[in-house]
Amino acid sequence: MLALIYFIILAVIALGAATCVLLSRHPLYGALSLVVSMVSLAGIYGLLGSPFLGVVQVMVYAGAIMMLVTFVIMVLNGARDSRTPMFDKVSLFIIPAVLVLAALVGVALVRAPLGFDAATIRGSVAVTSETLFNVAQGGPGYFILFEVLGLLLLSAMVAAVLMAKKRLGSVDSENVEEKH
Amino acid sequence: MTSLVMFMPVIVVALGALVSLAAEPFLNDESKHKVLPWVAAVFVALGMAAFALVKVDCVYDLFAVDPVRRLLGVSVLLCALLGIGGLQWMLGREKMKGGEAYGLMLLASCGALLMTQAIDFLSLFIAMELTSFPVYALVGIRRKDQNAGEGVFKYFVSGSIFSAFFLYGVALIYGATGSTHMFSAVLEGRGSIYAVGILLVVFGLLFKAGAAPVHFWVADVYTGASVAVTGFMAAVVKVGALAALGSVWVGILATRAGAPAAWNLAEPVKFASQSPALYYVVLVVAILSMVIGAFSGLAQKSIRRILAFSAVMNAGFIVIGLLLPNYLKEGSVQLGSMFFFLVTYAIASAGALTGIAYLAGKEDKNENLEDIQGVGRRRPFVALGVAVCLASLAGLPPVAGFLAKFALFAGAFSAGMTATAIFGFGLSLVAAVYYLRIAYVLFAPRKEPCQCKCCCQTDPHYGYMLKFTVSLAALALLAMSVLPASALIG
Amino acid sequence: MTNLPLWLIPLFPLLGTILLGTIAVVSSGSKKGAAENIVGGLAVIFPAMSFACVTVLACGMPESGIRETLCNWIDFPLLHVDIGFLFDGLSRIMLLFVTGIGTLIALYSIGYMHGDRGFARFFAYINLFLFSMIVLVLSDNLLLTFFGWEGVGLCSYLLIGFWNKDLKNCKAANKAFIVNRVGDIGFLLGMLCLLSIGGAAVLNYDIFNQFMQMILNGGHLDLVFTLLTLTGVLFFVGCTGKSAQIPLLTWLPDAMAGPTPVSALIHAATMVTSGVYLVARMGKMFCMLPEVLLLIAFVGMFTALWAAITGLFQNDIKKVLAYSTISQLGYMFMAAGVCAFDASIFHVFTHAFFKAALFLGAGAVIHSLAGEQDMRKMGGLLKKTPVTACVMIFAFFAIVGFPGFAGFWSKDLILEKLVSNGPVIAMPFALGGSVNVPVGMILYVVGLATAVITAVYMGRLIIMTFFGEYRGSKESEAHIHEAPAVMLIPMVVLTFGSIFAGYLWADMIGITFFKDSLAAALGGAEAVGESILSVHHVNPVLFAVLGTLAALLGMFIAWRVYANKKIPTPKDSGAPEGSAAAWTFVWDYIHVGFVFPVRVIAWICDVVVDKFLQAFQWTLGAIGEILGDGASTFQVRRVRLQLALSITGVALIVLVALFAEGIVGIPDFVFKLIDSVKSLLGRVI
Amino acid sequence: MELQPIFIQILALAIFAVGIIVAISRRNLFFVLMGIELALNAVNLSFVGFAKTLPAEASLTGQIVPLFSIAIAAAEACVGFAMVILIFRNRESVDADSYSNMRG
Repeated sequence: MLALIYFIILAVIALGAATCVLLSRHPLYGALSLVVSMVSLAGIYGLLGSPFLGVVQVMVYAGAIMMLVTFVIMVLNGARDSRTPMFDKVSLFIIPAVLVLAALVGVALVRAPLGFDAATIRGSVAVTSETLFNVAQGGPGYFILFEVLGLLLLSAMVAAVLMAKKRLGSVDSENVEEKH
Repeated sequence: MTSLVMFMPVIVVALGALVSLAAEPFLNDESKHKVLPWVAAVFVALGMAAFALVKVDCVYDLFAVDPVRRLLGVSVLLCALLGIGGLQWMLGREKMKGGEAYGLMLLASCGALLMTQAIDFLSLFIAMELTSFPVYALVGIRRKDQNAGEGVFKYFVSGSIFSAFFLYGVALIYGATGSTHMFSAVLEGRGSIYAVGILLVVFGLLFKAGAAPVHFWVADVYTGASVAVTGFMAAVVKVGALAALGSVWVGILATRAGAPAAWNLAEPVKFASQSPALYYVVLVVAILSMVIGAFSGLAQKSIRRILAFSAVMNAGFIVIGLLLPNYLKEGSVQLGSMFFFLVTYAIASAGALTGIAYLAGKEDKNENLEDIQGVGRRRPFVALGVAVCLASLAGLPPVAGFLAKFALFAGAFSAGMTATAIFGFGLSLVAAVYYLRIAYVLFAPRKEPCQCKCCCQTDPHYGYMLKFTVSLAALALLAMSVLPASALIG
Repeated sequence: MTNLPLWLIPLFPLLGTILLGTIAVVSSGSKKGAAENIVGGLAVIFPAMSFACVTVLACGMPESGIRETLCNWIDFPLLHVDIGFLFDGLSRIMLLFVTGIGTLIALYSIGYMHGDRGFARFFAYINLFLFSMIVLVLSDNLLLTFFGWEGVGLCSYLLIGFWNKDLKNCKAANKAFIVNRVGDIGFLLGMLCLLSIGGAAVLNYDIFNQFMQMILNGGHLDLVFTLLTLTGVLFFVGCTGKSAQIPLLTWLPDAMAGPTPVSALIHAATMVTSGVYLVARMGKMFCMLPEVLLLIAFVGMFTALWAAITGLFQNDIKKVLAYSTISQLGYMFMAAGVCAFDASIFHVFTHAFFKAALFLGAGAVIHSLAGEQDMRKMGGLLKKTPVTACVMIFAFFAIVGFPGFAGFWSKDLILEKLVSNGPVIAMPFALGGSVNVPVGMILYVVGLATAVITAVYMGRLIIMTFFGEYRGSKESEAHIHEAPAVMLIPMVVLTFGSIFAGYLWADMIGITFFKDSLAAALGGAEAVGESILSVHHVNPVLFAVLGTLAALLGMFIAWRVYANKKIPTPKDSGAPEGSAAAWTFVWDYIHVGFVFPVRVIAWICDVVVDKFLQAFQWTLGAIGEILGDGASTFQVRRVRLQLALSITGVALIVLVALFAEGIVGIPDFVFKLIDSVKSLLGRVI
Repeated sequence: MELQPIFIQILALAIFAVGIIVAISRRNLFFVLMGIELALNAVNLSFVGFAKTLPAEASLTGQIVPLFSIAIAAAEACVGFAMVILIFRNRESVDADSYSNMRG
């Protein structure tokens, strides 16, 4: 019962913050609402017995990613959304489409009998990391994916560098730019 | 470490990526485009050779290798070679600073290799993202170009939204089966969640493959990217996505029947657990893609855009392969002809676009149909390769594309999809018009003598690999038509 | 020596292609081009070697033929094809004249193409053409035949467009290619139908024949009759494309744009026979399908008649020969249409000789007149080029069926078969009752009339070219010269062929060698056909007399009309005008009629599918805005709208799929609502 | 009344839908990226929610997958913002609809 009350509180905050993202005018306010939403999701993770995940959520999402978001918003200072309308006729079309899709998923979810399983494992640091780095022959093999993830992060980094590095254009156009 | 051997091709290609990325800062701008592509190409070639070591097996229920996946892997690497050749030509000629692009291309190829081998949704997702991120950057490689920026933007936004859909589908499947593995049985009473999840996953993959109705990004992104990158992207991403779709498809059959895993794509599968709804989904997607691709392509002027709509149409053809030999009535699936089609399509489109990158002039300025007229006469060698690739796309014998189309339509005929087969056949004829139009324009008489000095002054060093790889692609297509069996055994 | 491997036959032209192609590419940079002696020698040697192989094999061939499988080609579960060759009576005859005449053409071309810029390229094409044709004939399955089929199509494209500096030639090449593609669709679809009837391996000819025999013996014909008829029609469409029958015949006259007349000859003497070959090869199937046979016979009849009349109006010497080819092909199909496949192949055989001789003669005439093709500017060449004139005149006797010449034997045989094999069909009247239509007699009468017209237009050609006064300019008259020896030798050889080839099957004097040699390959089909068509024997001498009379009549008419007629001074173009043009180009107009709606459909689809449908989807969401904002938002260029459309599409498909799976049901109250509305409506009304 | 798994799923679904709507209907580029992050977050919640309904072995997967997905989301954000910087330099605008000039 208590769990339900906590859940409801956190859920309302998360959903409310998500709605704030949708409705806020300035990207910074949106980013702040996003942080609130993420932190309350972290709370729900804790409530559901996955404290490790909750901590990671706070650190990576609410910490690192949102840092990046606010940083970029600050750098590109002209990023104000005031000139353009928040919603336009396209939105009239998007919202029903997404809602229909969501309703379908919802119906499917409601029709399935879901119940908590007593034997479920608490996602503590120890258990999670043991599974993740189990290199035994018959194990889950997540360590391979971990290696692939390393490649993925490398590729993301290089991709970001390639796109955002200042001078990488062709020599001719750079020269033209310098003369100006 | 048997598993290490299984990943040998991927490891070799990833090593190549690391080496070329690490060597990049130590070279001056001139030699970057002379050295790095060759380094990358050597690693890709080694990667191809490493497929000889790989045995038919699956590792940790995450990745699997079988003859079909091996063939797909080799074709991915062949397309990567084409991509590197095109990129070298483009970057070298435009004197771009920085050579990170080669490393990125290899990373994307790694991702596509893993996509073809994945038999677990989590590994598939990671591999998919590993393919996507480098491609986002490669699309935007011409940074001053407004169209390139627009292309990246569209690709990134729609790509991430559909990968979110894909991941949500995976979550639902996990909820329904208790595992992210493709072949695990559905839990009691959760069939409805599974059905929705699988639809989301399928559309996530169809998005990457560029099938209608989730095809809108294709035309703009293909046009925004430089021609060389378009060639790479058209082939590699599509091979990855459709190969994964094939695995998922077999997985659906197994899951619904509660049968043990059947990850070997080379073998026919029969579970009699088909879903008529999914049959119609595939049919609708196929027909929509074919119609939109065939007719929208006719109206285009830009070769990239023509081939973009051809990509949409071919995605439609390929998904028909999911229903062969008789999905609806018997629930039996044999994906051999689908993957043969996929491989021929990938090599042909990559080869054609890379060749056109060679012919299209500086910064792809002369890439429209009227601008490229007669270019093939000045550079007959590459143009001939392009013509072979286009003939394969159009389905003319004796190139492999004909056999692939023939096998596919013959299968559809026998499977009782007579109307679809005839319809697709008719549309493929419509499409043949625009492929042949490109080939015709390439060899038509020139309107005026060459005025641009730019194309004549380029250092020929940059073109060697491109010429070599384009002719390799053309030869591969011819060889596959003469001996399609050997392609599947290799 | 008989265990010579079969793959040697196609190998030689292939080697020739590669070698000559390499020479052409390598020498393309140099100003002079490769040495013509060497290139010409190579170009002749490879076909000649191939011909030698065929001859050796032909002499030692066992009755049942030679089969050779090189390797497995395709092994999908739905399609099993080997790369294999089949050398039997039918492919022997075809190969003999394909390689033999091919060699002669190559020899002739050395003289004709002398000094051309693309000398090596031309011979590379010729070799590639021979290779494809050999593959077409020699293959033991339909798919490989189709490869050859496409190969000859490609080569004809390349040869017609050989002088690609000229836009007209390019257009003709495109036309030939596209019209042939239409036929190829028929071939392909036919193969698909066949696969769906007969299973994975049925494309092999042996298995095909067994399968058809099985259907016949087991009495299962009525089970597959509809689909089999469709298959037959589709294959016949393929044949009309390649063999220039109604309605796909417009490409052949245009194909005369190729290097005069060598490529034209290739089209006329070899490539177009592939359609007849295919019909004969699949005779086992066609003979079970009387409706398709009737279709073939009538298409052949109309083509023969139409092309013969068209031939009367032409002024271009090559065009006359082109239409005469079409007309003769019509005869062959008429014969095939009454199950006389051997007679049809026999006419293919003799026709190859005399038509080749005619084309080479025409080429020699054109050569000696420095490229002049208009017959109105010729005349009186008998004295200046006597050898050519003799060749042409002998070939003329052969084609009109003068007694003793090759055409006499084959054409009269066909006419005889038309009567003896021709079915009698009961035609019901609308008011009741029926009348028996003797189809054979109709075919025969039209065929005989065509023979008369043939004699007329061929006579016209001979008279206008070789007799009377020279009508060209004075200065050109001085340059008229006989062709070089390298061109004359093939012509003379072919002339002998066109005189004596007919004696291989001279029924009247008791020689049936040709028929016997084909019996193993075709016999089954004819037996079946004869049992179905109720053959009655007739006296061959009567037909010979009638045929001879027809030829004589035609020649007489030609002499009366054209010998003393004043020929009008020619204008620039050699094309016919007025009603003659209307008659000549009627099928071109019909083609245009087909092309136009396709364009319209493409345009509509472009507008409707690409723009209008998207607009329609969009309308559903924001109909009010459209009214205000106008049509500028129709094009989907904004990524957000693209995504929205994508998601809508996904949502719709998911919705339908879930309905179909029964996961999302229609709630009961909807039905109740509908019911109450119905009852309400019922009460109101 | 106790906490039910379906509540968690419905919450996840709602946040997912809001995230997608934010991503597509807002014209500002930053909101597009933030919407995608929100949607990925919702997927993680769904995973964790499902994990709680499954027995021991199966429930571990539900703890591991979100870790990967968080890492991937971080990488995606990194690429996404690099892209924003790239295209902002070219056109000085963060309006998504200003990137729609391509014609065909």
